[in-house]
Amino acid sequence: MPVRVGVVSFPGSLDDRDAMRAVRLAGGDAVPLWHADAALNDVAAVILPGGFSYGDYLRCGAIARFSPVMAAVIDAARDGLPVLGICNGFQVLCEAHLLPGALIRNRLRKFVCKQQRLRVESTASPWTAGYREGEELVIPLKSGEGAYVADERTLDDLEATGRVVVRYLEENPNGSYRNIAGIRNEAGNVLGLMPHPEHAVEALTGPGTDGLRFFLSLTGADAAGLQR
Amino acid sequence: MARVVVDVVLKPEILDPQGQAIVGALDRLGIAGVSDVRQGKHFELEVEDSVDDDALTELADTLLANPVIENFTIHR
Amino acid sequence: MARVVVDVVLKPEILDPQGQAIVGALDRLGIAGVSDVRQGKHFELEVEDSVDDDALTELADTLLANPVIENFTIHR
Amino acid sequence: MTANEEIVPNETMVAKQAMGAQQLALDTVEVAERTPDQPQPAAELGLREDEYRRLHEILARRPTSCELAIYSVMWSEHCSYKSSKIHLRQFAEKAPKTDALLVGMGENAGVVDVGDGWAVTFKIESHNHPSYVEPYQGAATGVGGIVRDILTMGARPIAVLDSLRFGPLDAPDTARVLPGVVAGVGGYGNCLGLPNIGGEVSFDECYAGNPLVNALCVGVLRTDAIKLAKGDGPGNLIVLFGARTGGDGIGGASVLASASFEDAKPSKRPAVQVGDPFAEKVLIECCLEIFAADLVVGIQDLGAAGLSCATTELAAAGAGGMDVDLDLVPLRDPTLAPEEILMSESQERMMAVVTPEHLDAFLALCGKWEVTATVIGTVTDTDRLRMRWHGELIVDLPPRTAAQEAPVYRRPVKRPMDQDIWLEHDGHRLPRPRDGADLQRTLLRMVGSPNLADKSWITDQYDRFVLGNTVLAQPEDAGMIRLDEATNRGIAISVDCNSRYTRLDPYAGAQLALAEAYRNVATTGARPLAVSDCLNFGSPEDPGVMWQFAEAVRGLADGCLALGTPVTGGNVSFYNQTGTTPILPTPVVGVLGVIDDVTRRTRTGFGTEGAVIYLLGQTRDEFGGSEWARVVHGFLGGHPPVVDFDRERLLADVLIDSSRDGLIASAHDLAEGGLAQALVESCLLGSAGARVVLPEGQDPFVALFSESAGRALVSVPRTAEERFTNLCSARGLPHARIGVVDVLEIDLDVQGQFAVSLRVLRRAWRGALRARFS
Ligand SMILES: Nc1ncnc2c1ncn2[C@@H]1O[C@H](COP(=O)(O)OP(=O)(O)O)[C@@H](O)[C@H]1O
Ligand SMILES: [Mg+2]
Repeated sequence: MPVRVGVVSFPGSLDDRDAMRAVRLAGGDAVPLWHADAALNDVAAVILPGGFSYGDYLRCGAIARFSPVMAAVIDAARDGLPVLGICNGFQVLCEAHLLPGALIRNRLRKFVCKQQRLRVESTASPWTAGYREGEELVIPLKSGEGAYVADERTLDDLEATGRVVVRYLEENPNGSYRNIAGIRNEAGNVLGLMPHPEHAVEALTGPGTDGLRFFLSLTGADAAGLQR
Repeated sequence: MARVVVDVVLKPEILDPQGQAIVGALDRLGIAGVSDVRQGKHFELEVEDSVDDDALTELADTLLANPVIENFTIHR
Repeated sequence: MARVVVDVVLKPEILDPQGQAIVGALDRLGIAGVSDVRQGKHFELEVEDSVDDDALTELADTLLANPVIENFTIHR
Repeated sequence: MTANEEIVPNETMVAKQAMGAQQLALDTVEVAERTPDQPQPAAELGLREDEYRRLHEILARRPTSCELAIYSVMWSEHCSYKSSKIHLRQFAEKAPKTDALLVGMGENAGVVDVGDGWAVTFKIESHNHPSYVEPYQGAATGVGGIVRDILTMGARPIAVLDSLRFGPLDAPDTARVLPGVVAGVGGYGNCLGLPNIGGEVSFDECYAGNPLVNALCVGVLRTDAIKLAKGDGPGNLIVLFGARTGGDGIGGASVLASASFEDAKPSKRPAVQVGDPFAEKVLIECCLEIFAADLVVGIQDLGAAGLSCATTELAAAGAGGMDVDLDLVPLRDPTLAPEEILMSESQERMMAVVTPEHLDAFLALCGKWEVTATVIGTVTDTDRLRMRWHGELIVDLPPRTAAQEAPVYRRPVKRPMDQDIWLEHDGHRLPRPRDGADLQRTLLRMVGSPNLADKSWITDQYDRFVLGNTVLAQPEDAGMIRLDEATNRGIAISVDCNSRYTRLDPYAGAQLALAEAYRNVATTGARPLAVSDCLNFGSPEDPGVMWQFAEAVRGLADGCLALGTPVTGGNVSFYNQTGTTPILPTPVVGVLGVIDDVTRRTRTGFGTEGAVIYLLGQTRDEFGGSEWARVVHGFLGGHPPVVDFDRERLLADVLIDSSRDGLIASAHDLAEGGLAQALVESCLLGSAGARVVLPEGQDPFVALFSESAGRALVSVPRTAEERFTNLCSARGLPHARIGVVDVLEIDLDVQGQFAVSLRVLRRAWRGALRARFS
């Protein structure tokens, strides 16, 4: 019985189909969730995909966070439901205060699309169990407002409690404080990532398959069994 | 040294998608009483007193605003 | 009906790439006398008189600004 | 079609005329009949004397100001193709026989059958003038417009490409235009979630005051789901949906408005349209659900000439009649006069013809996506387009006369006197590098020159991953998209043009553009199927320019016939000039190909250790219009390279078959900069060194830098070498073994000449644009 993973579509979501593909490739059952209904249709986890919800005109994720489905996601997340926010999804999680800090305009004020080298700093989350600490990954990064910022206290706290999950290697692509590319909450069930693991699940269309294990970690399936 | 504020807003006839997005959100949030929103830019400059108004206007016109679609006001 | 202005600026400790870019441009253009620039957002709202200050503060605090990184001021 | 690009009428003229115009509350049909002699600003709106007279014949009275508005935009060059029509006919007349073409020229975009029940529609269009006025918004709305054209065919847009031309890299204004245009193309495309998979960027003096921004969009649909712009079935409803209508881009219309709307000064009406990509994204999803539910009879996007175009074209293509109540059009600016509403170019709007029984379902889907939708009229069988304002009849015309029967001109055509001088002055005396050190210096200088340098500073601002089907994207020779995850069927696209070749010989230049795009597609392993073109030229009223245009079209049509790839649609952009100086003729050609199994695609970069490098095709001493002549000597002259379509076909066949049978590890087409540039790119993209031995008995300089067409660089795994060379010999394709790939090697080593490290090459190649803009 495959794990049911919900993928939310907001108006302006773009990588929702890709997140669903990644869930399928990881042996899960991808369940589309619409921003306007509060029902989570008893999914075992939720992905907030990348995109430009409501155009991201005001602040990325600022408007999406108020949609009915988010009310349900926020409650469920507080009760431990695994939630993964990718790019715009990460921004929504920050706006919804499920994760600390915020994401602002890239330092060079340009949208950046590149294959980004990352290091896994912590694996204590249902989304990262399949990785090794210190492991290096290459995953697409594509964002204009991807610079993670927070006050020093928050940053120190994130470091001290091992909640910095992935860090940028090489040149910092967007000015993120402390090269932060992804963080998790205290409980570990909520993960925010700026890079797009769902675009690194097939060698044919991505830099490789380094991203697949974020999804495999959740579904518990094993990569070998699934390679197509 | 003085703090000078320059506000840049889209010309009234120019479409403002950002403002529209906010108006839409207000409806969904059930916030009543706000009929229209326009979003612009707000600049705070630390300026030496030697810099005169013409220089500021020049600066706003070339760097801070896009005269093709935006107007600006300077508060000294 | 009244025009209400809300200005939103990044907190001082948060870096401001846009403001920095403008400072850089000033140097390149050889414009002297401007030591610092911060860029924020400027909202112009058409508000019914029935909407009181608390409601406006609420609106700015939840939607127009992100208190984690931004401060706002309301001009009524 | 995207927004009207023609320069709006001179505003003082407009204003003067506005004063002169009779102050009438509303210029109704009834008023027009009563006041036959009232002066009208026809000239200011770009209508010729005789065209204006023709209106009186058609209507048997003077036009109302609203009718004048409609005809002036519908009969404009941009909408009516009145100067280009007689030439463009060749694309149909000379069209090669193919059953792949499901919808040909004339519709919003052509549709090509790519197999397994899949069809693909694609089109390239210009947004040049607006991108000069306001680079970000001009480029952004250019992308938005072409995407709506594709959507209108019933297809889901799946990728975009952009072809960009700017003034010199170091020109001050380029620092304003280029970053804005790039941010606009990216800002809009990224926000729509469309991968950008290719394009071009080049720089030339002639574009300094007139940059070119051409955007291509490709969409996919099932062959049985094609939608046409058709307003059929009397009693059916006309629904306007999407953004509200504002005063965007109405330019000259205000002159009309001012007759009925006191304080409408043209200056109050923005010529710049601002795009709202979010509104377009929801409009796309909304339309696709409407198509899936089969809720529309016909559909049309609103671009240039907005409502005027959509209503007349839908009516003309369908039952022939339509009644519209303009008061019902949702307005962003309530002060708009009917003339302005008709000419508004507000973006992100669509018009659909819906049967009454489907209306509720249609409106429900619009509601789901929070898209404003309004019934503004009905289809009739009266053969008249009638519009009312405050209950009064303000438009009553036969729609075909506006949409299909615009005047057609045979503009004077004259080959410029100096054309021969350009050809004869062929620069064969230009000093050439003499020794290896000289060649190496030349190579580094070329690799770091604006047109040959790496474009990733630009293309890294474009999302190429979204939708998860991008198999190849820049800097590969062509972009490739997987259409079907189950079958791995896919398509490839490339857009190309070298306007220096076209300046020297428009006929050959257009064919070289076609040949390069065709070659780029074949290089990836895809079979070229169809063509879309964007013809950017100066003023059609200049006989010399018109000659360039006629020659380019003739060349392209002949070339498409020779290659068996029909032109499915495209766009003409005239009046690209600074003062009276036209741009170099720039016929940008996009070629679309199909590949049955995308996992078989061939990449550009060297990668396989020990693979043998072959140069396919023949190298002649051809430097007319070459990048070398430009970069090293700032010279343009001579004959462009010879085009041989049989050779191009043969080369393509070999590249496609070898990629299918796994005979080649990499392939790269040879174009600007010749073999040297191709070697550098294949090394750098594969991060692999190479040892190269130039062919016996050929001048090393010619071997490295000639731009002869019909050539490609491939690397062949040793295990496949014999089968590959047998294939080439059997087909009669010249193939020279010129070296080996050495993955561990850190140099490009051209033996007996020079060895230069990849590090140095990469710095020169990647540095050029970064140094300018970062
Ligand atoms: N404006 C652009 N947008 C997207 N891709 C581009 C753009 N300009 C250049 N490219 C890509 O950069 C690569 C090199 O361009 P070009 O030198 O024109 O290739 P070729 O000469 O093989 O056509 C190609 O993959 C092309 O698609
Ligand atoms: Mg090219």
